Amino acid sequence: ENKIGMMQHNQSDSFQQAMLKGAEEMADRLDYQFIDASSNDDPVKELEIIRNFAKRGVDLLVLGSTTQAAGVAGVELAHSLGMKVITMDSIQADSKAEGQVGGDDVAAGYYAAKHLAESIGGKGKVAINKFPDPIPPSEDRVKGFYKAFNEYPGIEVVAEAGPGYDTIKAMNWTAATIQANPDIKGFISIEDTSALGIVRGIENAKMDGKVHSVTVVESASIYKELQKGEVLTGVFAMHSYNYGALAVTLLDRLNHNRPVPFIVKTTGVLVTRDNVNKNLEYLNFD
Amino acid sequence: MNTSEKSLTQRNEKIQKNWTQKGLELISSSYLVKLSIACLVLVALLSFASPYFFTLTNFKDILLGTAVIGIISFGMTMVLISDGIDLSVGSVVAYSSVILCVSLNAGLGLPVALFLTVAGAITVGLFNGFFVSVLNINPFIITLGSMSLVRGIAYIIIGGQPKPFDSDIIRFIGSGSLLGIPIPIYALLLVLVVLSYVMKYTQFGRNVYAIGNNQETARLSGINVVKTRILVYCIMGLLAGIAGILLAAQTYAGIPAAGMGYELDALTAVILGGTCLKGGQGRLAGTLLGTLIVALVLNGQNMLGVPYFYQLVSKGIIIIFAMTVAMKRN
Amino acid sequence: MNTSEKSLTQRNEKIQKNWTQKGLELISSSYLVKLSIACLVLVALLSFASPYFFTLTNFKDILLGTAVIGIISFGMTMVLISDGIDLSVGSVVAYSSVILCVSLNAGLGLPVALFLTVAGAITVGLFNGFFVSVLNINPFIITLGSMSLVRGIAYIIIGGQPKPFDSDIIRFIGSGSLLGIPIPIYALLLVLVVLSYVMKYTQFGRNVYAIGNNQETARLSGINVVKTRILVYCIMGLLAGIAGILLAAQTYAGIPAAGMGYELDALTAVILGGTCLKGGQGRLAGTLLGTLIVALVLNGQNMLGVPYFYQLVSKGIIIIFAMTVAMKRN
Amino acid sequence: MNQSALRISNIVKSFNGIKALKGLTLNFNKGEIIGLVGSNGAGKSTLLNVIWGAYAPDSGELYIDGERIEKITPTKAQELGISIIFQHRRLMPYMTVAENIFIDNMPKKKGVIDYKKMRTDAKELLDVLNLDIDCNIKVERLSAEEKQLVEIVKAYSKQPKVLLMDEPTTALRQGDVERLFELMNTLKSQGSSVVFISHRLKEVMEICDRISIIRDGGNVSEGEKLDYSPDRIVEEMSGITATDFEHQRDVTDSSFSKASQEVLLSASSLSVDNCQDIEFALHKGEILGFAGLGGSGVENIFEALYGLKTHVDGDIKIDGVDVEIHSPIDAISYGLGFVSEDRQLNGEFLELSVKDNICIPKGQKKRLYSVINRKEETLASKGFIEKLNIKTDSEEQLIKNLSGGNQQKAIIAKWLHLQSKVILMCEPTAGIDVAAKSDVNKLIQQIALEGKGILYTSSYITELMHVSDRIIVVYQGRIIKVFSRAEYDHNKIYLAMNGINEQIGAKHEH
Ligand SMILES: Nc1ncnc2c1ncn2[C@@H]1O[C@H](COP(=O)(O)OP(=O)(O)OP(=O)(O)O)[C@@H](O)[C@H]1O
Ligand SMILES: Nc1ncnc2c1ncn2[C@@H]1O[C@H](COP(=O)(O)OP(=O)(O)OP(=O)(O)O)[C@@H](O)[C@H]1O
Ligand SMILES: [Mg+2]
Ligand SMILES: [Mg+2]
Repeated sequence: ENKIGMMQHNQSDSFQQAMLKGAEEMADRLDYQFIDASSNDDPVKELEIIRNFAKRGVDLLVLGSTTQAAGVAGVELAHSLGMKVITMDSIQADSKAEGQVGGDDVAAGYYAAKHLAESIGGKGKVAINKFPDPIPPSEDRVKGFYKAFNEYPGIEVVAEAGPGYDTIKAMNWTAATIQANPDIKGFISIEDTSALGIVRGIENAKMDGKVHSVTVVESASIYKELQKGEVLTGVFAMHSYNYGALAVTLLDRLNHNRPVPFIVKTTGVLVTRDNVNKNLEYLNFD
Repeated sequence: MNTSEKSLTQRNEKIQKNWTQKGLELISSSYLVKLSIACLVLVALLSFASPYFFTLTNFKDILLGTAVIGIISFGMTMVLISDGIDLSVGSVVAYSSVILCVSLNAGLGLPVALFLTVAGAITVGLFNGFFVSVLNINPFIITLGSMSLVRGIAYIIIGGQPKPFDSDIIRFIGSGSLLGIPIPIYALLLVLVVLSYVMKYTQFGRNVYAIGNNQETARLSGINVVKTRILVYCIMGLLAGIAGILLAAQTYAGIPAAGMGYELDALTAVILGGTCLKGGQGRLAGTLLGTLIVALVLNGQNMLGVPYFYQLVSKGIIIIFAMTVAMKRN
Repeated sequence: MNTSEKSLTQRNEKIQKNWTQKGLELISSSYLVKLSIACLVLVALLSFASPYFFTLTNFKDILLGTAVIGIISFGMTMVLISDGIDLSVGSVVAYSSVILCVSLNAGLGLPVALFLTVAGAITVGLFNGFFVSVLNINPFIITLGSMSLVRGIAYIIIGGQPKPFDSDIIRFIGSGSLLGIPIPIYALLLVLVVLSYVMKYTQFGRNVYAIGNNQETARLSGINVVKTRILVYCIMGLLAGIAGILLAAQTYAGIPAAGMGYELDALTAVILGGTCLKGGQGRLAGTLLGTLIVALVLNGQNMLGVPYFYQLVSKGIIIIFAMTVAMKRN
Repeated sequence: MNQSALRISNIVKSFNGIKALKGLTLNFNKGEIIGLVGSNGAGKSTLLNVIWGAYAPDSGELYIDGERIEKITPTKAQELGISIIFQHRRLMPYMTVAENIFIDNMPKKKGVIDYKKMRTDAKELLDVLNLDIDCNIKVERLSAEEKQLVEIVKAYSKQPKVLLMDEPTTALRQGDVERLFELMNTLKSQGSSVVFISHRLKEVMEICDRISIIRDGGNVSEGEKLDYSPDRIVEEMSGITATDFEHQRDVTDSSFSKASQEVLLSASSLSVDNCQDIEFALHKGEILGFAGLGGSGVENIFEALYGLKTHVDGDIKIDGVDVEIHSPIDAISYGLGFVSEDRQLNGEFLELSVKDNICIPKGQKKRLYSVINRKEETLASKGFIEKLNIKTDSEEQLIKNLSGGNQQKAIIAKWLHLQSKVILMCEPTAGIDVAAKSDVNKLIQQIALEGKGILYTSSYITELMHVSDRIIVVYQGRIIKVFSRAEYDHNKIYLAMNGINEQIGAKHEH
């Protein structure tokens, strides 16, 4: 019997949890045994997990590697252990995996930024929050931000920083950025945890209504802020549940010796105050 | 030797001693003085570098942003003085925010929710204290264990995801102001004042110092070492719980992944403040300065928009530099 | 008392002494014995719980997965014995992998690349050693600073993103085997053997223990405290560099974000192994056992497919439990 | 009044299978000062620790005021009116003198520590001993001697019914000893029982009412002081006849070598800290004694010679060659060795073995990477254990498990082992029993005979007179008088130490 293993570099946030859920449910639906593990961002542990999967009879691997480059060794190792591999989240042109699944991060960034630009009337200063270290999904979303902002000559990016994956730190960054740019109009974030801190920072500065923010990646807390609608005006939902589900689907095809596309990019959806209630049910956790 | 001569000797010695003494006092307090100067230099440099830095609002923001980690650092100071360590603080912050959130969402009402949160946090402290104090097991390992354990429990309680909650009072605690000063700053100062008072003016506080100086001697002096150390970890738990409540109040959410790395942040502030990893020595005033230095550095970097990699580099250099000028604590 | 009586007493004492000595040895080693038993119990439990656990391949894999962190832990043992600490190890691992990668990609050739990597790592050790030893500044703060600084440099060198490289020899070092045993395992064992020998049988090793015991006595005894401590940090740097090379060799990449949290992982293994945070005491054999226990726990959890949250919980419980059974170090 | 204040019976205590106390039975009456006498490692400290509840005895009984105490703990002992001064100082280094005195029960006003009262109370107590110590400074800044005095004040402050004192005078000077005796007499007159341990028989004979002698953890004899002579005490505590110690009683004994004229080490216009114009020459084969009150600067001079001081002016010559000594490493390379005054602070590596403690300084002559010659070291340390009669079950025993006096012997051994040309010795025989003192002094004499030089300081004038060939007296940082052996006179030396020097020939007039 075939067994699917899913190695994630991290399982401690909503984004990763949704992927896990997607893969798990899809594997269940397609009648595969499914196991998962997290390497906690350690590239060496990642390899050990793949070896352990092999011992436990995994022959189909979903690899959500720490980094693209480290994934190279992971894919090679998995192949040498007789597994078929679909990578998840990070996409790389010269990947040796059979296929890759990820979100269209540039598009996500683009639509999110466009929405922010519209919310602030197409002009003014904005600040970008990204990941501290430049992992590809983060960088791609930022690329999308710029692509959109470039369409608005009146928009000026005054800060691009990564205060860290921590709500309080993001709040402090927001406060400092507002201090340094009193006439700032908008904040955009590549992920939800920091976005929450940005919203608080804006509120603390009593700039509700004057400064808007938009973020990529959905979560319950974020949707709640969106419902209030004073500060947060849009969320680009990535539906990372689909990454996992798709990755398992591709593995199923590979297992039946059917061809799979080398790259599959899922699309998400822009959620605003108007459609947030409808989108709540797509929060694939709880 | 006759009496008059003897008193002469004594007088001579006295004069010498007075001088020595003054020198000594200056030196022993000089670390805090130097640290304050380092702090002021930092403020001056940043004011010079950024026109937006030297404003009342910005200082308020800095303090506000320091509330959570500051409260933890104060508690950690006490733990280090007692010759212990607590690595579980970050996890307890997350866990407390989670308990508060889940209790509120379960409709338990604020008083009950707060009670559960505080009780839960103290329980972790009691757990740590029991192993460290009664069974006499290395606090580094025990609290490393509970750091993992409590984080796991936080995830399990809330189901992996951060969740929002609603409570006007909590919201006020997190974002409200009194006389123009945000509530979390009051909490921070209150903890500082109360804990400073406890450490200096109660027998418990002096016992903590004594135990940190030499546990065996403390025991032989008739100090109830076991009880005191348990209490230390319970208070640390309580403070981490309060920090967790503040975090939840500021984010309106229970966040199981919150507070990661806070143990190291707190240790940095505490040790920068002149508290010794070997116990027996340390002051909360130093920790306050240490916390401020770290916060100033971060705020300055944010203000100046230093790119992340250079933030890392400059943070490292500033820490090393600050310590070197303030140095010689051994 | 006449002579015959005296000699009788002496003989009696001698007999007693032989017994006592044996007792002493048993007790002083008993911590390691208990730790080994804890290790074996863990193995037994896991073998019982998972059919995949008790295989030669799995043990090989466990050792292979332990090589990087194990080498760091051995170095950290020496640093702790000297009454120091080095928090920069994880950053040095990343930084070394980055230097190796960038040098190779710049076409410098393997020997030059390896030389640069090792030299770069030792430089960090020298830097730490200079501040800690010559300027006598708190090692916790200094290495916390260099932890940040070196990480920043690693990011800057490689331009943020991890990059792959190609080198057959490096690849062989990472994934090759000799006599069926992966190369990194040889590296791990070599470091263990050499360092154990150095710590036990050379003047340097004993000086490290002496300094950790009482730095002032060491100075009065004519030990070159400054030089010895610098050397300790340099060796730690070298070992972290070797660990970085192994990491790069296993992943075929220079990864600036690698090795985060390794300082805490290493400290866990070292302290679990019975080395004391206060210096002057500790053994590499204990660290080996500590490393193995942590590795076994992780491997076992993987093998049993414990969900992440429950992994956190069980890891915490096992660490606390292992320490409690092996307990009673001071 | 011959009521028993404290009685122990059949106390057995063993460490790792070795019996330190082998069924000891003792009785301390109210209103008496009892001298507890025994050689190094006899079990005196162990006994006090058992009484205090610091060690749990294997078996035996303890009675206080005639009442059996089942399990004693430090807290209980305190409640029962016992006070203790440990041989190993037990103060909190980073806390102030006042805090240390009241550590377990600080004066409070409405539950809050009353620092003002604590300070005045502390000051009052310090005044009882006529001490000029600032009660606000941290204990780590005190000298060994001052720390000892604070311990005494702390124990006395409780107005104990039973006061146990483990070698309280080892670190003290004569004047302080006298004040301590006054204090003991006060307690005695209040009906307290005072247990006094000392290796200075003179003190024991002077202050005690009764004497209890123990040997190898067992009772030897017990009785009125008047029944004892120093000879009998020495005989009973060591089990060897007193003739071996004859010279110990005879100050003018001249079995010492005649030093040669060749100068080994000389200092001229040396100044450091409070010392100025220090000038002296140490000859080959000479034991040069230094005498001075606390704070006179003797220790500064020694430390300067050993490279422990940063600001030293003047010339130091070794073998006629000018030398610059900036660190102990330099000092050792020029052939100096240093027995420091404060064993507990910087004398020993507690967690290392006796062997390592003895062999580490010598090991520094080798390269860092060179391998330790274990055979040689074992042999050498075994030799010293025998020569100095260090009581330990093996050279691999951790030094912290030795009795205080035996630790001190091991420390002397490490400097003898280094075979330095010149050894600077501060209070080398602190806490060493009478028999061993004689052994140590013989050894010192022997190495002097080999053409080496010794600088020797002790707060105990008698001992200084006994050991040294000449005595230099330092007063307020200046050499005030040099006594040759022929001029030795206890009183004159004492007066000189206090700055009184009627004789012409004083180096500096005041
Ligand atoms: N913690 C310990 N572990 C092992 N042996 C010990 C320990 N403490 C004391 N001993 C042994 O018990 C014996 C008695 O020691 P104790 O310290 O009571 O002697 P003492 O009479 O106080 O000697 P001194 O005059 O040198 O202080 C010694 O042989 C000593 O080595
Ligand atoms: N580093 C220093 N700087 C300035 N003055 C000092 C220093 N060290 C000691 N003194 C002063 O020098 C005097 C002599 O101190 P020292 O410790 O040398 O005396 P000592 O003769 O060794 O006394 P004791 O026999 O009690 O140890 C003291 O009055 C002390 O206050
Ligand atoms: Mg003793
Ligand atoms: Mg002195």
